[in-house]
Amino acid sequence: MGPNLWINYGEAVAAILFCIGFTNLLLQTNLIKKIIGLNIMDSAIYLFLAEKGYIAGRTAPIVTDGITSVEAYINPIPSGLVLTGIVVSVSVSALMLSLTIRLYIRYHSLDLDEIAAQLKKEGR
Amino acid sequence: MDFVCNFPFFSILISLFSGTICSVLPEKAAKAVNRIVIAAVGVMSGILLLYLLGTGESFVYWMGHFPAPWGNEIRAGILEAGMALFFCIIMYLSMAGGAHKLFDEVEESKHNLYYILINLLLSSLLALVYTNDMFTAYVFVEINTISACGLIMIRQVGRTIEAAVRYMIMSLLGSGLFLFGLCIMYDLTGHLLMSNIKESVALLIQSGEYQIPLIVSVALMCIGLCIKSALFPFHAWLPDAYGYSTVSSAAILSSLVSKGYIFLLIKIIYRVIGFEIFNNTRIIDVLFVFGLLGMIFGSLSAIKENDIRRMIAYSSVAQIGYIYMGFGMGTQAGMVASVFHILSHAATKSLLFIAAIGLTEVSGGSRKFIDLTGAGYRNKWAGVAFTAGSLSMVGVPLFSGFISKLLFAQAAVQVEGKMLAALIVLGISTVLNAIYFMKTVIRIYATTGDTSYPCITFKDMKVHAIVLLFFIVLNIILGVSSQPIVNMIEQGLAMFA
Amino acid sequence: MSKRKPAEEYHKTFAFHFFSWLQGEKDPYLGNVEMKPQEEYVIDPEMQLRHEKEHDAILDKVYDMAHNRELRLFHRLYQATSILFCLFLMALLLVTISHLPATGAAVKPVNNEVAARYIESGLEETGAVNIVAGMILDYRAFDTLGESHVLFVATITVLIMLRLDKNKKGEPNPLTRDMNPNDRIYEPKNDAILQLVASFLVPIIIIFGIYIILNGHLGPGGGFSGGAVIGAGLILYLNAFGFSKTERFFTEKTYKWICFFSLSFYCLAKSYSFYTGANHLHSIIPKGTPGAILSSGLILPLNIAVGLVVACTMYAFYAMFRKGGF
Amino acid sequence: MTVFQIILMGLLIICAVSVSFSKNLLNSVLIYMSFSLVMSLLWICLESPDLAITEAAVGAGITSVLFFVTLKKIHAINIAEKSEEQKASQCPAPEKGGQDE
Repeated sequence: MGPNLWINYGEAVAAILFCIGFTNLLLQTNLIKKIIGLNIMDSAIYLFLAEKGYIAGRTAPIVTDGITSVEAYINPIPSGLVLTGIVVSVSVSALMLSLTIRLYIRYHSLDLDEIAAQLKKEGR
Repeated sequence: MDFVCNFPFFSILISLFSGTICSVLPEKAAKAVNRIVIAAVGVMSGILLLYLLGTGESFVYWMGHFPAPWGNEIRAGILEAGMALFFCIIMYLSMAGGAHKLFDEVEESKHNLYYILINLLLSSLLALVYTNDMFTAYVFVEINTISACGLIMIRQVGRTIEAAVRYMIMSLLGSGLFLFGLCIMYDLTGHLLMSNIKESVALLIQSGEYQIPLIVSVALMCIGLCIKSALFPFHAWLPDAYGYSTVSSAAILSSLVSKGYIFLLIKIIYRVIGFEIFNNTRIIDVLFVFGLLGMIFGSLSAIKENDIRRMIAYSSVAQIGYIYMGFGMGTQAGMVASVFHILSHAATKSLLFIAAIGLTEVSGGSRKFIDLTGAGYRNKWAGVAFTAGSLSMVGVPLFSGFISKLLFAQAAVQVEGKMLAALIVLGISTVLNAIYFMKTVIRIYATTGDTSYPCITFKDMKVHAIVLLFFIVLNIILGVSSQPIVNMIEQGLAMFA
Repeated sequence: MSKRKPAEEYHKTFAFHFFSWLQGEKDPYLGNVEMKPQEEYVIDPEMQLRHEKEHDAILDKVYDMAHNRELRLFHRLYQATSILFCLFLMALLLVTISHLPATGAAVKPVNNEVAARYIESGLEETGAVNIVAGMILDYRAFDTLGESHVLFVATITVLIMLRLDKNKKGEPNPLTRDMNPNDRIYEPKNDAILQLVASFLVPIIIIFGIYIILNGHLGPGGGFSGGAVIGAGLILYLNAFGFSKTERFFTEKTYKWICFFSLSFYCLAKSYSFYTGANHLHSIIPKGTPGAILSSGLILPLNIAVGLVVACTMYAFYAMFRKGGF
Repeated sequence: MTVFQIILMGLLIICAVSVSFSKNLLNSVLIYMSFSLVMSLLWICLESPDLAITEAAVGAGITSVLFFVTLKKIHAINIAEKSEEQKASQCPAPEKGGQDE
């Protein structure tokens, strides 16, 4: 164990959330819950990244009163990266949800194992 | 700066932009645009390759008005240009070879969407090849994943949709792990550009700070990319996805999409972490073991299969095992063998998929071995091509597969400790390959076949036959004139450092 | 209800008006309501039975643990390894995190010359007061270009999955039958409360979205968040008034062309700036005075383009999910 | 401010765990919605207003709406509880319990 676990509590929470999402993605049989797990996993990574840019006692990186000194603002890079990441995660979840709808219409089930068994039965 | 230096940027932007254009075009025009774009990008990459061979130096290209640590960059060297050229050739041939099947399998009003996906896939592959920035790589990995998923599910039967869901779940696990590794790496070094990260990593290794996070970050990125490129334990989605999608999709997915991720991994090993540092970690042993397991289990599953497309798909699992075994050796020679195997496998696997569709066509559309009996006589071109591909896979001299196996064996001999395991598994795997491919070849040339199916002559399938011919020629070129290509790969890898 | 009178006459009687009011077709205050209220979704009992039978058969096959010890073993093994793997991953990440530089500290590798330059000269070099906007749309614009194409390709895949096209002979797609017919015929219920609230809220939401987009370089916000807000407003409007109203101004064609022009503009503008940057040419785009609404070079137009794409995409997602087309 | 952040993070974990264990799909989507809302508050605490706006509009808005439409399409809103009851009454189904984590 390193020295910084209690100072980095935000990252620790992010890691725990990441693992919860990961477990959901692996173990849930219901597709909708898998997708929620996926979203939680993504959010956890973004939380981790946003914590990286935070500097205590400084304000958001929007120039006020023409002050452009480094001491005034937090690091803007992680915010930008997370902004990009959120777009990616919303696109991915829309895609997954559309796949779910199609599978349900065809097989009336949300369980992948069950669908696989139906496919086997149909022999296609 | 010479005008040629703009070509990597042009090729990425043209293929991105053509995706947007295809969304408003009717199907015929979209197809034309797609072909022209792939050809144009191929030509540009070819010119770029010649230029780079002339100068012998790689260059970076600013994406914007700001220099290295602030702006975004792409970078081109011999290996990058060569890969881009090769990807374009394979993609063009696969599209041309599978075009006649596309119309049977995809809803008519959605054909132009298929071309959009192909264009965006091409742009993301090019961006993965050329990029010099880790976060850009992540964004384009996502484009690659989503468009590959689209390619799988555009043929809307139950199997492909289920395969697409499985593919997405595995891929997203991989992306998540990759992104987490990337974030840790960013926290340690404060940079996102590959060359800057490498400097910082070297400093960190020297000072001995942050050793644990560094290793964890590298491991997470590696695992993420391994999952995405279907290394052995993570291959559950692969047979359905390759076996039931349209034939062009299967050829492109198996020969390009997974190779794009592997190429990114090579870039990370060389340009982000540094080859020596990477080889001093335990990660290469893990890659080596999983590579060996994949080689054996992939082949065993392929032997059990009695569906020709799924058999070829399982064979991909084995071949990806070869590539990771090459990484696991931890020597320059192993790496060269892996890169050569990327080329050889891409050329052979797409040939096999395209030839298999020719064989199933003359067997009433069935893919079961029992129906394929004698198919080689009914469709001579496809039969010959399939035989050539099988011989290459097994590793018969004259074909590309032989050279890559030779390179792997040579590399294995140089590594103490891993030599015995690598050589034994290489031998076993070759025998297994021979069993299932030769079984198929004998089957398609058996004389007891059902004669009620129609025969197909050259006239009926000119394009298909010409594409197959090109693929065979490509294979033989890779097999016969391997020395200059190996030299080029070595030169390119040296440029990476 | 009287059956002896002819239909026209009957339509004039009080009884007709009363019953139609009772059923919710007519409102004395608002006049004729567009459609009937939504019927509750009733599953065809035969279908239900069939599905359940199939379902049970499948369940027996898949989860027939008594006769399928191998499968049970595999499930147990899978669960156990998954949980162990996740616990291992969590422990690994926690150990890693305990070794990372401290959160909130000002001196650590992340806060290096890159962030310093973005803050110190961002205003001058990009003209954007919001440093994050300046960073993602100017310094690291290639990422953002990729990001908007991620959204584009996701829409394309959703179109492939859910758009119900007529085939060559003009027959509807066979899937139309399987999709819940209730949802397609009876569009959102004409709810007076919802409509009144929506007619208040929708303009405000859309104006707020436009403000966020236009203000992207001056304050928090930008193309993506503003576009999402506008998209949410459009979805609310659709829910309140139904597809027949929205189709008057927003069809698939509108979507296609808006998306095409915005993305083309984005691509071309950024290509110009990449090309001039890499070849060390002077860019002709003026930066303007920082803080003014018309400033910061390409950032404002790019924000507008992204906002349009995102708003249309979000609405398109919803429409696709809802009825398989616009 | 630190105390507030810690409370928010605790809420995040509670939300994430209860999503995993809730039986009803509608409930889990609602919990996920509140997860996004808490997340956007947390981003205000971390001085990133851009992210807060985006998360509120996207995570709590659009994504949840898409989830709701999906649930409607698969009739999970109406019949989820019914079928759960049916299943419970028809067969004791111990194997299903093991699946539901």
